[in-house]
Amino acid sequence: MPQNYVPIFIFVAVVGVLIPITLLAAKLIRPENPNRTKLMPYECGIDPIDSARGRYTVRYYIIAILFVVFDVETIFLFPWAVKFKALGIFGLFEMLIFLGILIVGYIWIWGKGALEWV
Amino acid sequence: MIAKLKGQYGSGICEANTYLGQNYMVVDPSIVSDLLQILRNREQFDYCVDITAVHYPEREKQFDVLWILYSFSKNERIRVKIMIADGESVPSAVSVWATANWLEREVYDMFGIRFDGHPDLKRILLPDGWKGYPLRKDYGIIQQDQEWVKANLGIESGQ
Amino acid sequence: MLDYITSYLSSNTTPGQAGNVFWALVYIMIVFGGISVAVMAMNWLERKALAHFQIRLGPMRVGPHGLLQPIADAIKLMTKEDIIPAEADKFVFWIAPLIILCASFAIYIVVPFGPTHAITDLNIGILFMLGVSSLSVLGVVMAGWASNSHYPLIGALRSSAQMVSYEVAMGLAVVSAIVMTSLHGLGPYGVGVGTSGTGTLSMIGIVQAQQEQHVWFLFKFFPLGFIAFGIFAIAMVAETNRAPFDLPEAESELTAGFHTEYSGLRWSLFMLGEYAAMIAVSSIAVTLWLGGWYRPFPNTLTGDTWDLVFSLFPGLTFLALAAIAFVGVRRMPKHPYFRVQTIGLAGFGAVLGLIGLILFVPPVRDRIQDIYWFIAKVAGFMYLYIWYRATFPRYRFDQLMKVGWKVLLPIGIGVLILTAILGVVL
Amino acid sequence: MAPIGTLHYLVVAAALFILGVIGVLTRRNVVIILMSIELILNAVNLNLVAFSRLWGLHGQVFAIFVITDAAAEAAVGLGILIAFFRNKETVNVDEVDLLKW
Amino acid sequence: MTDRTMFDLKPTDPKPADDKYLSHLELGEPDKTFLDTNELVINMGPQHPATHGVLRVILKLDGEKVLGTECVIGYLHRGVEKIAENRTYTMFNPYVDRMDYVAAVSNGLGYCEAVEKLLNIEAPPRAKYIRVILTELNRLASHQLWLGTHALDIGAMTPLFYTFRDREEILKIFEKYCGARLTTHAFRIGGCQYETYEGFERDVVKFLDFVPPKIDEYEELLTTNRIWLERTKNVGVISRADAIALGVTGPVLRASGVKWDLRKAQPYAAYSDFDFEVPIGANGDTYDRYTVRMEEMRQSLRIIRQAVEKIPEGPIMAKVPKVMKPPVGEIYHSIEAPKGELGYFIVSDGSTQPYRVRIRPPSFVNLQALDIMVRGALVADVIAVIGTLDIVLGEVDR
Amino acid sequence: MEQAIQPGMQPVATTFFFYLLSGLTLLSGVFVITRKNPVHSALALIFGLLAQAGLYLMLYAPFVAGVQIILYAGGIMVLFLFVIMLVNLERSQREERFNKQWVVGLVAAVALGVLFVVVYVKGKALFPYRIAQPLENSNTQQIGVMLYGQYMFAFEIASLLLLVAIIGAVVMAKKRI
Repeated sequence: MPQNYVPIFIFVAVVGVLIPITLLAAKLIRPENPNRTKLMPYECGIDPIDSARGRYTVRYYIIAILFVVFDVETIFLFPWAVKFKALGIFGLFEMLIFLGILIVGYIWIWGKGALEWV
Repeated sequence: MIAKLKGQYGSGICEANTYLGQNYMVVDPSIVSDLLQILRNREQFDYCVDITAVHYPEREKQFDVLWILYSFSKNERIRVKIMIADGESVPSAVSVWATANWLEREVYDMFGIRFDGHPDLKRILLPDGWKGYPLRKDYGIIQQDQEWVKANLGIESGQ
Repeated sequence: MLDYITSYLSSNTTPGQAGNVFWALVYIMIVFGGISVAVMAMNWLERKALAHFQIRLGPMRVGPHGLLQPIADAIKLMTKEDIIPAEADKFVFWIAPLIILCASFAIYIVVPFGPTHAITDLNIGILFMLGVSSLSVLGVVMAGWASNSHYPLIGALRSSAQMVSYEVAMGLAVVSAIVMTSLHGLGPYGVGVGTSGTGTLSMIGIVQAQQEQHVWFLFKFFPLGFIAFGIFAIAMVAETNRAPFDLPEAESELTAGFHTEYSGLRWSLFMLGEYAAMIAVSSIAVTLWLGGWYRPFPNTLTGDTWDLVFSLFPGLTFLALAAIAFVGVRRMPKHPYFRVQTIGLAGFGAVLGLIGLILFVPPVRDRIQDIYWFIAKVAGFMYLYIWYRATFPRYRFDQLMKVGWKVLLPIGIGVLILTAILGVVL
Repeated sequence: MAPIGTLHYLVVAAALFILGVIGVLTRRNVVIILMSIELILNAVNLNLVAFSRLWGLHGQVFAIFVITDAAAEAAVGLGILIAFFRNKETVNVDEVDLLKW
Repeated sequence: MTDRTMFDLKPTDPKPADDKYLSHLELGEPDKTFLDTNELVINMGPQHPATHGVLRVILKLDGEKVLGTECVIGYLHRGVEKIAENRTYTMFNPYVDRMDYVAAVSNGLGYCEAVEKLLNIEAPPRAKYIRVILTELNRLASHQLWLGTHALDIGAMTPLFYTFRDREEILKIFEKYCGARLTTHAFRIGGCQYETYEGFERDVVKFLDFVPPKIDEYEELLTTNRIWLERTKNVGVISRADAIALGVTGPVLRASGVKWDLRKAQPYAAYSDFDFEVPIGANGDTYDRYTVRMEEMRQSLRIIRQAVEKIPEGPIMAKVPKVMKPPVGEIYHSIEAPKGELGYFIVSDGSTQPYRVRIRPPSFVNLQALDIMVRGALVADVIAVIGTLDIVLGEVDR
Repeated sequence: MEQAIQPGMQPVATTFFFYLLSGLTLLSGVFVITRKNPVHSALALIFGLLAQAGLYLMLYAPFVAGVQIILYAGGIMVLFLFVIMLVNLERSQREERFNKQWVVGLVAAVALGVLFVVVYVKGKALFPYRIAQPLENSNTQQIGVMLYGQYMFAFEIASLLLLVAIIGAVVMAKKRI
């Protein structure tokens, strides 16, 4: 393993030690006397009627999909960006075709209205 | 205008007068639905200022129900008043003026007067399930619905 | 062992590159402590600055000019009862703030405070930073889901949708900067002649590329670099959920968004994470576009005189702060009640002045240069954050999405393509 | 202890692959089945990257393609899941027994 | 925005209201079925930072989009109308201050004038001028408070502190005049209880010079701010016909393009003596309501300046009987409160206590327009619209 | 160990980290397939993915590790979490976790495992221990060259795949809009 990455693991170890200590320390000094009202979810002072989970609009999901797709696109651009001088015009065109295909998709979803919120 | 209305409804309009510079007319409950429509559409009383009621327990027809109307084009106000007995209902004006919705609910809430044709007649200021109509004269000023208070707030009523 | 420790001091690489575990640990601890202190200071400064924007005084009671307020807050939050709603998913509820906290602190692994003052220098530094910062989305979603309450859920969905949307624009802006790193040389636009043609993802490499090209990437291919920087600057505000993009925690709509149900220490972890992330993304912006740790005009204003002038800045800054503190001391009400506070402020000023004086000592002066300029640039961003908060109303969610997807994304792609074409042609 | 070689990684990858297969074959919840597929793909990636140490970077490039593929698969698969859930109010694979709805 | 033609007398469309609203009425189902639907239903309020008190709005949402709302009010109901029936006319006077507690002076003015009308007496001119000055100052204070909280709702934090700073000057004048800042109880039936204090005019003039640059300052922060424009333009639109059908009044009505202000239409107190304009809007959106109120602040300043310049000498109380027993009869009197038409309908049975006092609160009626304004909008717009309606729950619930 | 050992990074540490990370990977895999609550599964999967990124780092594949963190942990898992939030899972949580054919599935998986073991035992000798090390420092650059050279066709196809993914998902999910 290259040594450059060692600090990441040290970081993980430090976090793994520090956070439990903090949480434990806080647990020792804070009061603990829950009651029913305290443990109720916040609903602006009204008793909640139903579970809050699972009734949300699909638009959020479309946003997430678009994000993933464009994220993949960005990832593919990184190797090109560090070497694009060597890849030259040919690499540029490759990249442009790659982007172009995705831009077509982007324009399509724009026209389809998936980017509109309402 | 009054003359025209009188010509149309005859004795339906019991009284049309001015007191302290303010016009009012007392009409028969049976024609009030029509009359309000006409006032709105023909006479351009397009703004319903208020709907309210007054309770006279010693009268046979216990309630006055009032519509206070205003016309933007004439810059004029008029009060339409009907008298009804306890338990009688009044035609709703929601289809004439949308604003009547909450105003009628408040009258219902405070006096217990029902409005026929109201889309959602329920209590507005007092909580659902409250007993009694506070603005009636037989409702004491410190009176509370003790059962409701106990059931919903978990405290003894403050009396 | 001692050798192992001291040998690093004479090397000129980061502890990670030197493979020095001990110093890596020391650096990590310093960065952890430093960031925690910075977050506390930021907290105080934000409240103070915001207050002065709004013609009020801000914290004044705890310590002179409220200087001890963050400590008081920390103690308060530690001793507050920790409430986990009965309906909540305990484990996920417990782990969500930790994910956010770790994600925002992990970014600092690659932040170069100076050519050697970084925990490590990864050859995928910027990729690592993007990846780690994208992990905080998971924390947000989980916090909202675990609370099992309407407001946190809506806040979480909003927040995550917002964060992922702006991450795309952010990524494109970053790619533009990476493209610029490939353009070494001293031609007309700082490119062309003597090109090595290889870019880098390493954070230190990016800063050095700016030094080699004699230009901050902010001004590279003006206005392309500037636009890319603008995209990044907007995206980073949105990424950290700060005004005017603070919808997830829009207190007037969602009361507190995804952390509505959190209290006490757990809530403070969110705050710590948020502020740490603010500082982190600002550091990234400084690294990518503002020449990182380099002082202004390192290539034009050269020579010993200029070096000396610029090296005096850190000390002067602290002396100025000390002077402000002493002015504050003079303006303190002359009343026995305020005696302790006056002495405290004077002591604080004295400490600042002392630090300032120490910073004038030549060896310290030279060592501290990089860190000073880096922090000064980051502080500028921090001030911008506060300024935005004082000035702007809040975007609405659909407008936010519109800005992200329909404005920043096309502009980002356009800038990238133009930069690439320019880079290939020149 | 033996130094860690490619073989060690392959063993881990194989175990991960089997875990994924078990998940796909035994769970009812479609979301978890999709996650198990991700496990399988990860096992493949681990293999590819481990092999890349032997025969150059091809394996890493392939791993990137596999991740791309996983993204596309997750996007479409979960899209189908949502459409399905909206019609049938269930995410159980046992109940996906119609070819159209 | 404003033109000088006094009145907009075009008759309104005879159709009762927009179809949009009527369709809503068909939708208005009772609470139970409302919750049974598969959409997301959340409560906004009563314990919510942006509902301006204890208003509860049940929102039916599809994601971020509002499908419908239902207001639940009454959390602050104190039975003011019932109290009135058990107090003498004089004793009830302080109670009206507690309704719209940010514009207590206006409440008092309306009540006093209504009872004066019923008693058939008239306040002396000096008293009327003092009333106008104080009422307009109060309108300014109310609008400033509205602006601060409205901007805060939309996320601009700073205007709140600016407006509160400047409102403080008004409250100081009130305090010097009558000893109270919020619930002033400044007027008596028949005039004003207090003569103006020494230097009252000077204070007011000083204030008049002080505040216009401050109003410019608020506008500088907001009016041309891109985000502010995006958040307010075409948000919470209410058409002219809808506005009239829903009986909304005040700036909300005027922003929809109806040039109607009771101070002009049926002048009370001394308003007929002053020259001022009634600003109107064109689109009836949140931005128009904002500009209308901003302009109203400036017009108020104009009125106050004229009033201070022309204030006559003379007594401040009319001859009022020790024991007030108005003749049997009923009266409806309304004034233009900062929020809209504030009406008092008083029935006298000849005794010392009113037989019935009905208060027509502007906020109550305006709040009813919330639903139509936010249908199809986003959650954030609900906040903006609640803010722009300028409701005070003390008045809504009475 | 393939490379000359550099100061600070002992082979012991490599071994330790390998067993730690692969243990985490497998453990999280077990949690993924056994948890009742999909969110817990997702959480386990995230930890597994991060541990695996660590393994990639150990395999001198930093770019793949970065992609793993950004795309898998930060992208695809967000997608999973969104879906879990969008579909009401309360019912499925109360129900049986495994399907009716779980025995068959398990047997098949075990058979596969046996197959792997056989391959392992037979093919163990095939893998050399010392091999040429790809240059870790320019890993991304090398990947760039390959991706835009040798694998350009696959690369362009990938963009088509992504296009199809967008279109498919939007069409699928937008039915209602």
